[in-house]
Amino acid sequence: MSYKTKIAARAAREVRPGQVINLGIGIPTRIPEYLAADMPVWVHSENGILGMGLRCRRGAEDRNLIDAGGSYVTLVPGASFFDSALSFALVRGGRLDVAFLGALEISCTGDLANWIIPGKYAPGIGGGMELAQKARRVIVTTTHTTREGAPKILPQCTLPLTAKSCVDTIITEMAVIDVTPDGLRLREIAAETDVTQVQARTGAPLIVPEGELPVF
Amino acid sequence: MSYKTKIAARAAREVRPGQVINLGIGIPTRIPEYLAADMPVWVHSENGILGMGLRCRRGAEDRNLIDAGGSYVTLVPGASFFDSALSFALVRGGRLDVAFLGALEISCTGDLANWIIPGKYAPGIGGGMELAQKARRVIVTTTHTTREGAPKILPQCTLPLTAKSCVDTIITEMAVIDVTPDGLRLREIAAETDVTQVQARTGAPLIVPEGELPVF
Amino acid sequence: MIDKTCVIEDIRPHFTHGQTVMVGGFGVPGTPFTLIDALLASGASNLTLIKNEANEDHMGLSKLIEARRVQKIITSHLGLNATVIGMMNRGEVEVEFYPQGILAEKIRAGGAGLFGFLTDIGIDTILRENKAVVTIAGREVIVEPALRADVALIHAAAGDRCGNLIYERSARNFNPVMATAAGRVIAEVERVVEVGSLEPDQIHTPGAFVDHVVEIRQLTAEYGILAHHVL
Amino acid sequence: MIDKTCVIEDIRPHFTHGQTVMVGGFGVPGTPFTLIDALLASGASNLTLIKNEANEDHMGLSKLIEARRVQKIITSHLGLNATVIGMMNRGEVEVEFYPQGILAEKIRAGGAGLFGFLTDIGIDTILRENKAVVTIAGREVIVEPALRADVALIHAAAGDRCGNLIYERSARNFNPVMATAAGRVIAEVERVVEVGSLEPDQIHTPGAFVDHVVEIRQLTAEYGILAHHVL
Repeated sequence: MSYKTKIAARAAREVRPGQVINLGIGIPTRIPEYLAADMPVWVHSENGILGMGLRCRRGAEDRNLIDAGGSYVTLVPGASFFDSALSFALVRGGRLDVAFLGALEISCTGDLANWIIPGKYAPGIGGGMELAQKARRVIVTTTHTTREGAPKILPQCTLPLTAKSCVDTIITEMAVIDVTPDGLRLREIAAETDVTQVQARTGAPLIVPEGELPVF
Repeated sequence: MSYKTKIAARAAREVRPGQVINLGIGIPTRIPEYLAADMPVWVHSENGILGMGLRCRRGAEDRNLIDAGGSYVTLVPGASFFDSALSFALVRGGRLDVAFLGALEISCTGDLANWIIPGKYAPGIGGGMELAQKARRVIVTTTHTTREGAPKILPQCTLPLTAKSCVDTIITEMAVIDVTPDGLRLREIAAETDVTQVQARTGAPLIVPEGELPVF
Repeated sequence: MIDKTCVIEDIRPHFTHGQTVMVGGFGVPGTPFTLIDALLASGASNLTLIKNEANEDHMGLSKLIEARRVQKIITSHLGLNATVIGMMNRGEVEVEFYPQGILAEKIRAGGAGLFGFLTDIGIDTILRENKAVVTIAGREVIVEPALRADVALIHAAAGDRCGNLIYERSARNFNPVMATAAGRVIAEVERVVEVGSLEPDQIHTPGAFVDHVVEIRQLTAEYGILAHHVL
Repeated sequence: MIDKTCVIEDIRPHFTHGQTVMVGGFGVPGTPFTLIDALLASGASNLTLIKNEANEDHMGLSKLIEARRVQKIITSHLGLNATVIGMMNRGEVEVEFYPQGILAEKIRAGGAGLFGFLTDIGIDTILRENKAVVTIAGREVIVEPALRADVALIHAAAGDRCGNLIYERSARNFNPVMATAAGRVIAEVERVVEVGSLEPDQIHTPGAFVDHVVEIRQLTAEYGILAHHVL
């Protein structure tokens, strides 16, 4: 199982029945594949959709039905369309239960940086800032470290922030970590690793609860 | 012909083909009766209608189809419904060509007062303030004087303003008067009266153009 | 799918003393008379109500005000309700007036998670008194704070079990904006339809905004034609 | 009824040097490719364009930018267009970024005749730099000015002869808000329908907002499925 698959599958288990969720580009778009077929959930897309289903199978694409990343998608019964203003009214107005987002850096207080690497990468803002700042719950799905092996979870972000103190939970291929008022709390650990390795690849101290950690 | 009928009939002649117009409560609601049957005009109602037709004949009322004054109305082909936010976006955004409004007082610079008589009458604001301030053209339809015979057209308003410098034209049972940068300019006069009488019942000086005045 | 439909009896516990309640409707069309009756029956008092008008005497919102359950009304116009105007003039109910479109816009801003907006409506009138005024693009404008409520009461023509709503004709009015602007959104609908039967392009209020859907058992006389407005 | 339909050749004179032009669409759906081609063919330059994104390389909006007709783009994200990102990085086109919903809201505010709105989006980020910040309800918020354009280019599924529009599926996106926010609103439609054939409750953009309706002669390849986004 690839890193991305493992993260998406674990992230899917955070979804609760009836929730309205938004799936950022990358790993999050794979989450629906790992939801139980009967899980009632409303997937929101920034371009004005509530009630997306799985990605569209080849050959059945509708030219007028894409998600915010450009992929052709399907609908579930009860889906609706609306304009961009209402789409973000839903987000900023508090009706989005969970946003799953990618990250470049996350601080130990839940700051998120995922939109700019000065001098290298600055394609714009998109909907991510509003999702990060206003979703009732923000779950970051990301590889635990950069390609070069540097920790993405840091005492504080070095890159320009997307939003401050917005992240509730971090899900990586190594661990599930909650951002709490006391700091980063390890909630679950991947079967392939151990606490020492997770802490070694995390740039901020982890609170490790007593007793055996659940494994995923 | 009653004063109100005369005013409504004259006001109808100000409407141009294709215009979007709004009809305030009272005299203005009677304007459509005096429009040519083939006059293409879009009547807007604050409660979210574009394309109202005449008032509904008795017995054919639709409980869900009223104008902003509560009267049951009809639709013309091409009518549309929208919410209160879009209804006033249309007004404030500059898509309303003409608002016909009633008046308590009008100043010689086009200030309008029509919503409060301190201590006597203050039922609220309604849509009138936005109509007065934002319609591309504001035409006041009103009796020339109060019931007591006092002029409604004054050097300046004594009552709280609805909007400043908003009135373009005043249509009364006696005259059609344009508000111009130079002052109030008499454009037309009722057959039943003469310039001396109109000036006598007007509380601000009228500019009377040379030559014969058109009569209505 | 989580079924959001329920019966009117399930709604009552959501009404509490001192709440701020938004109520859809412009005159009879779109006024949720059944939900207003439930709010009345709940006994909740010291309410702050937000509605375009207070309906006409002895109808809809006016019943709550006449029953002295209301501390304050945030509204646009009370012209067709002499009873409530009398109570306002005697100081029996506090009234806060806004231009109609500004009221709609304040609610919409609340629903859209904004803090307020800038408008020149009323800037040259007594409305600017006691308001924050700032200058933008060389023009003095009023800062209008956004408005939200604890509960919104909505009337729709049809709703499905996941809360998608459609409105009919001039009964739409304030309902769609109010449906975005409250912590708990309760919609009464003239008919409940099955999920998937509303065309996705034609849904006016997406289900995500709606918490409860109550089917109206009977369209009472209040929902009907008002004889004194007939030609 | 005044017929607002016309042919694409009638539109060209409305494009002039230095204009600000809003363009609907989010990716392919809702992008008015035919009107963009007309804007390109008009030769107008020094344009300021407002669009969610710049389409993908060599398509739609990107064609105008690549042809050096554009001085500035006001947008949300250029992630799928390396050509325009390159031009931006080399200073060949000025780019102003806003969070996507804030861009939509700025346009909506312009369309609603507001001067701006107050938002906390980005208040704890570099976005607050060079912006007016005020305090409301104890919270620092950014003052976002409203946005209007000289011309808005809209794509709709159908339009009638008096300008009423309906949109299809995710092709709605920015189109309805932009259709309220320009001095001249030009809609291309996939089919012109007769007045009265659109259900009044289902019209997304009322005709009062629309100045011209152009029927698309042919849905070119640009309107179709993008192979690289297929599974």
